Amino acid sequence: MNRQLKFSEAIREATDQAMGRDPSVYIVGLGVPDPKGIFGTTLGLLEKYGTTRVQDMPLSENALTGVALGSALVGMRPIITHQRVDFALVAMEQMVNQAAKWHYMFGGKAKVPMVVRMIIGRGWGQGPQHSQSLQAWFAHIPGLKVVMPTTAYDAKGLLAAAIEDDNPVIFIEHRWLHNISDDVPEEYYTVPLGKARIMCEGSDVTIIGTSYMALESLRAAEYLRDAEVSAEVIDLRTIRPWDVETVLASVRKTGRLVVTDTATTAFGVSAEISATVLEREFDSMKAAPVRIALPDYPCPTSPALSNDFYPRARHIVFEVKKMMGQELVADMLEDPLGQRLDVPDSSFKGPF
Amino acid sequence: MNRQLKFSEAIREATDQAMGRDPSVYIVGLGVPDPKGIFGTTLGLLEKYGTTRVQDMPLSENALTGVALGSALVGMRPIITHQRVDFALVAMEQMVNQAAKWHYMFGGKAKVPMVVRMIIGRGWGQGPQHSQSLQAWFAHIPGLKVVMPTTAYDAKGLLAAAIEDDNPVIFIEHRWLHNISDDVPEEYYTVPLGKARIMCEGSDVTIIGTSYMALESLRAAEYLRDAEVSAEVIDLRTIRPWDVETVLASVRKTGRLVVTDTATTAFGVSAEISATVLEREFDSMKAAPVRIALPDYPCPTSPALSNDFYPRARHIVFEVKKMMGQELVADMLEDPLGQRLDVPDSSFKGPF
Amino acid sequence: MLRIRIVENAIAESYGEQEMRCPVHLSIGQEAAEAGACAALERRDYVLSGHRSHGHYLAKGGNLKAMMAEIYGKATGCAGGKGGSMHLVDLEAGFLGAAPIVGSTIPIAAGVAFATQMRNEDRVVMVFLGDGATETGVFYESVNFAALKHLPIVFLVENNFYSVYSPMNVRQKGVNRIVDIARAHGMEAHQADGNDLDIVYQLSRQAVTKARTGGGPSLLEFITYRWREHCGPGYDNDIGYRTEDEFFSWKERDPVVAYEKKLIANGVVGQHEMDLIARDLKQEVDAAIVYAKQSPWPDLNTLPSQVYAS
Amino acid sequence: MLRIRIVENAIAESYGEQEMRCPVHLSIGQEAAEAGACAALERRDYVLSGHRSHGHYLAKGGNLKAMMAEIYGKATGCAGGKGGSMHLVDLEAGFLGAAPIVGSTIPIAAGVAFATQMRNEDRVVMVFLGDGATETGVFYESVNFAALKHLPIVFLVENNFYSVYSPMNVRQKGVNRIVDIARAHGMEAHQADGNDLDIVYQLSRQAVTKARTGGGPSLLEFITYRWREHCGPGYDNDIGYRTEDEFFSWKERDPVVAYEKKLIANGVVGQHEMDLIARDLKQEVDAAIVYAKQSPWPDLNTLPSQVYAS
Ligand SMILES: Cc1ncc(C[n+]2csc(CCOP(=O)(O)OP(=O)(O)O)c2C)c(N)n1
Ligand SMILES: Cc1ncc(C[n+]2csc(CCOP(=O)(O)OP(=O)(O)O)c2C)c(N)n1
Ligand SMILES: [Mg+2]
Ligand SMILES: [Mg+2]
Repeated sequence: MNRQLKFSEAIREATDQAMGRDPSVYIVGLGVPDPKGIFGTTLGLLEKYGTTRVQDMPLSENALTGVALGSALVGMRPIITHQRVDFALVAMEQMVNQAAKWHYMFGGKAKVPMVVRMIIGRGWGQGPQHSQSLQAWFAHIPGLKVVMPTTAYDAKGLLAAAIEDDNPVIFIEHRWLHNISDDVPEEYYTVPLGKARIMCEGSDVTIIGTSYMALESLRAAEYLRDAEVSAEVIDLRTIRPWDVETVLASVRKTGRLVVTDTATTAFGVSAEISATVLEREFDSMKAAPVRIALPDYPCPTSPALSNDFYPRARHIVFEVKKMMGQELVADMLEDPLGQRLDVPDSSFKGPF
Repeated sequence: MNRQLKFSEAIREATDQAMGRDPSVYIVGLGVPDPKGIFGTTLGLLEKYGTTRVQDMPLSENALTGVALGSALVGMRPIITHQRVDFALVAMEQMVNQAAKWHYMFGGKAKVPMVVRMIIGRGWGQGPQHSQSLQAWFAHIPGLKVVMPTTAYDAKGLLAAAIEDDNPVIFIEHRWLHNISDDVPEEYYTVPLGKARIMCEGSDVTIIGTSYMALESLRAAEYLRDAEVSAEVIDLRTIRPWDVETVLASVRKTGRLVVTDTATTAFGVSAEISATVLEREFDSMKAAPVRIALPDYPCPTSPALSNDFYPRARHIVFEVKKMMGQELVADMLEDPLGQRLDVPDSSFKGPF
Repeated sequence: MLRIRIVENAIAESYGEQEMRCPVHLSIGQEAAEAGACAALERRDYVLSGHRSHGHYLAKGGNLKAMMAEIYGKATGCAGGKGGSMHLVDLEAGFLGAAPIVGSTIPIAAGVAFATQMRNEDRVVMVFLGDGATETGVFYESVNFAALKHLPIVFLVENNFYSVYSPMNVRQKGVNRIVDIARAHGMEAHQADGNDLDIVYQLSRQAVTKARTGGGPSLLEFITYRWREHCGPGYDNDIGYRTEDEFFSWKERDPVVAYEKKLIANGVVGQHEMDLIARDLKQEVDAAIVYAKQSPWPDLNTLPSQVYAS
Repeated sequence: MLRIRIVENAIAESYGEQEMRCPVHLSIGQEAAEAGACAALERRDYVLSGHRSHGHYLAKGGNLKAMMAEIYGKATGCAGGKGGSMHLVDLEAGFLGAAPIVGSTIPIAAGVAFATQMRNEDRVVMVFLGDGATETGVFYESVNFAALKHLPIVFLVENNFYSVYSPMNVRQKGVNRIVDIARAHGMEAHQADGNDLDIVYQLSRQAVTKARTGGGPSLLEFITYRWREHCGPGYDNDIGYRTEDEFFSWKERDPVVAYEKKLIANGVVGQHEMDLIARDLKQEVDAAIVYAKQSPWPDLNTLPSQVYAS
């Protein structure tokens, strides 16, 4: 039970086991069977399941999304991968007009069990067109489900659940998590969609994180412990449907809310969470809610600029201390170690 | 000065005058020069400006968005039209990865002055794929501007301003507004982007509306006057950048906030406004904020179903009264006149 | 073919009553291409279509009553009222669905064929599209994919010269552009008279047989003409995008009348027999409309349901 | 051509220092197609490109120092550090921009040509794309539009057989698919050896002249080969997507060496002269790298600026 697995290996294992259990599961995507295997997440599948179930594709993301959808209509369970969410922009029409609505618009006659894997990230000079994080778009669309795992354990269980689900599920992986390991059982299991995970309990403030920002939130909670602030960190795990009850229960206890996100703040996921909490728990709130996500411009390429683009644990700590009325050290937002903000932990083996 | 013009005519006049003033303005879109002329908004332009500046196009929305962008790079000022926002989903990549970022990603070397007109609506059996309202998507993208006029006066002035603007502007028109008239000066004028309009002043509650929902909000304010509630109605007019200061100033006065929208509530524009207000004016708030927009499913086609899909003035009245602690009449959400909710005022001359 | 004509005419007649509260795209004038192509299919085969789908649905054997009820927005409609005219479906008949975003069902159909191929099923997929749809990026991508994978699919293009009110010359160039695109991908393709039922049937039969026997995909382009307005029950020659002359030249080539004449001339059927068939069909259609009108509205509690399958 | 080679080699050598903190897509092996095509253009003509754009930028006369500084993320970079290797621009040289979403600059280039045509300017547009890009829907849409409008544009396809690590046979079918697609739209198209500078130049010259004199668009497909890994400075034949044999067969057909030999054989230039040219170029490139390294970082206050033009 104490086997350590990397997030990327957990993704591969979930895919492997799902394909082993159900012959209707197949995977298609640019580079899926190539020697790099989507950052290692599809390695070995071709050898095991053959060219019919493990497919490369033409550079035609829009058509192939439709192809996946069509195959799902008659009983297949496709997984389609995109190495960046940015590339999937050409396939929005199929995902949003078609896959999301097919079940509803035909009065429940058909269903579309498909998983769309997309990868997001941070920095490394990928620049404006390789760095977007569009979960808010997908979450805005009734008919889609949106999953963003943080831990390797959840990556495996949520991907398995997404593949089992009878609906189109957008599965968003953060590249900085791919190399992070934790305990992952060998046997097949699922983690239910729509349930948050309380990563650490606390009583003063509720910090919501997802994907990579859940880790930064956890780090922030550690620093805050030193400042005698007890932070509860909740990893949403699923963005649509998100676990409103768990969040509300936490806020009823803490009365304070910080919502983090990997995307542009404005009109993003964090707005929905903040708005919902304030609508439902206005009377429990002791302070104004705060959102911590990306600033309102595209991601620049130069490390000298992208360095300051991404929020980290200390930005969270800063906001929480402010909210708690604690004294703020003027330079706490500067990095004492001079560490580049756009470079992941040493556990990360780049490039993107 | 007291000339009445319909919203659709105001759009046409702004286009006409902009084309007359600036030879680099041209308009392209499916059906632009056809006998129906995009619900009348492009009629007569072909005769006046010729086939070079008033163009039909192949059914290739993605490429033509790129074409518009490319022409803008070298000094043209294209307007591209889509008869439904749903059709523009195939062109997201060009709008979001390219047009929105071109100025930034080339360090300010180039600019993309272009207007993308899109039409949204309500009901008439258009069904799931002809009824979406995606302003939240565009507003989430740094580099885009998003405009949603309500009155004919603003439609003319905002379209003129959008054409003059050196950035890609998403211009969203509600089909139910096309036939509504008001005073529109004959001469060319612009209405600045990013400025809200206070449609009626009030002291008890701030109601934010845009596009068609601004009219429903106004109606609600009238009913509320009878109930001795003084509502301030703000028409945002521009969604990105939105006029934060005007909204905050109003909420500081009223302490109550209702945000309406033409789109799905979840992860929509109303969340951003609500979250921002609560972050910035938490201490001014007397009650929990409320959002009134579309429910969390696609729009069904049957009138028996879509009837109950769209919120109207009385839904706003209901929520405001609840917020004010007034007595609620049980059946006030039902329509006494049995009027179909998916049919516009008699001023509307359908079909969509 | 005659049945499609009679159904579409009945819709056109009743539309004015304002009880069909959704847009309708009638295919009167194009029936030969629709009936002829579907006649080449087996019931187990699949069809997908776009906005102008009534004819395809009926030709594939879709339930007429369920279609009428759907157009009337009733609970008994094939999509429970949620879809309307632009979202017909009849799974038993192999009509997998129609959706009005132009081009979008083309890759979906390719995906159905892909699944059929992966599972080694004996099924052919036919997807109907218009000349306008051949300008969408996803059409080309789908043709490339189908050719590459040797899919059991037939791309059935009804070229009626217009995309809404836009004629070919503002949208496309190239003498045989549509078939040439398919051929550029190594796919067999033919262009032919879409108003001649026999020709349509023959070519479709060949293409379907080819697909069924592992010969891969084909594209067939049938030249035809839409009589009525793009969307709605009326005529629109008066608004100026096409001439009355053009319209009448096509009306003279009425595919339904032509085939009737041929049948009678060949002695397959007599005029009286033909009239009886027409009368029976009209009765069937009238009954379907009555059925639709008398059917209950969908229950309001179905409104938020079926967003997610479980 | 030689200059591109020397620049790309220098980038490959320096990349390991980890000071170029952005992905680079080198075009070593493909220089003839890039240099030959751009040689057919005037300075006032426009070029757009995709992810693998260094060669196009340089061949069109883009500023080398500004490019190096951009790759190093410096304030003196052609995009002020905001773009990096995948977003080169030099407006004075007519290099309007490169962007790495595959296919996306194709319609943008068509739009530039459209504007040029609307304003009756004497300019030709050339857009570079790879074999992978010919599978994107927007490529076909753009070809259709360019043919329809008779635009002054040349679609320049460098077919290097791979899209990342994916070979042609998992992506395309049809013997001459790429040129046939263009021809299906009534557009002139040629396929030729992309490693022969003279052939590339001749065909490009013809296409550019044709576009300039109102003859409309063309598509040219040049067969060539990328030597280095898809993205990054190294070699990757070892990872298994292509064979060493294939690689070496192409390396023997080195376009730079071949042309050098030809020049020397024809007595246009001597070996010693050639070496001198190479030395000068190497010095120029080294100086550009020094310039880039010594340039200041962009000021942090440029970070939120230039989101909107005013
Ligand atoms: C992507 C998209 N763009 C525009 C439209 C609006 N539209 C509906 S039908 C149609 C014309 C389609 O022409 P064609 O494919 O030739 O079919 P026809 O109507 O002639 O049967 C258009 C442009 C749409 N539904 N989808
Ligand atoms: C829409 C999109 N999908 C996927 C990618 C990832 N990608 C970057 S380059 C590339 C290969 C392009 O191949 P080709 O056009 O032949 O150019 P080459 O790399 O061979 O020069 C891919 C798939 C992308 N950038 N954009
Ligand atoms: Mg047509
Ligand atoms: Mg290539």
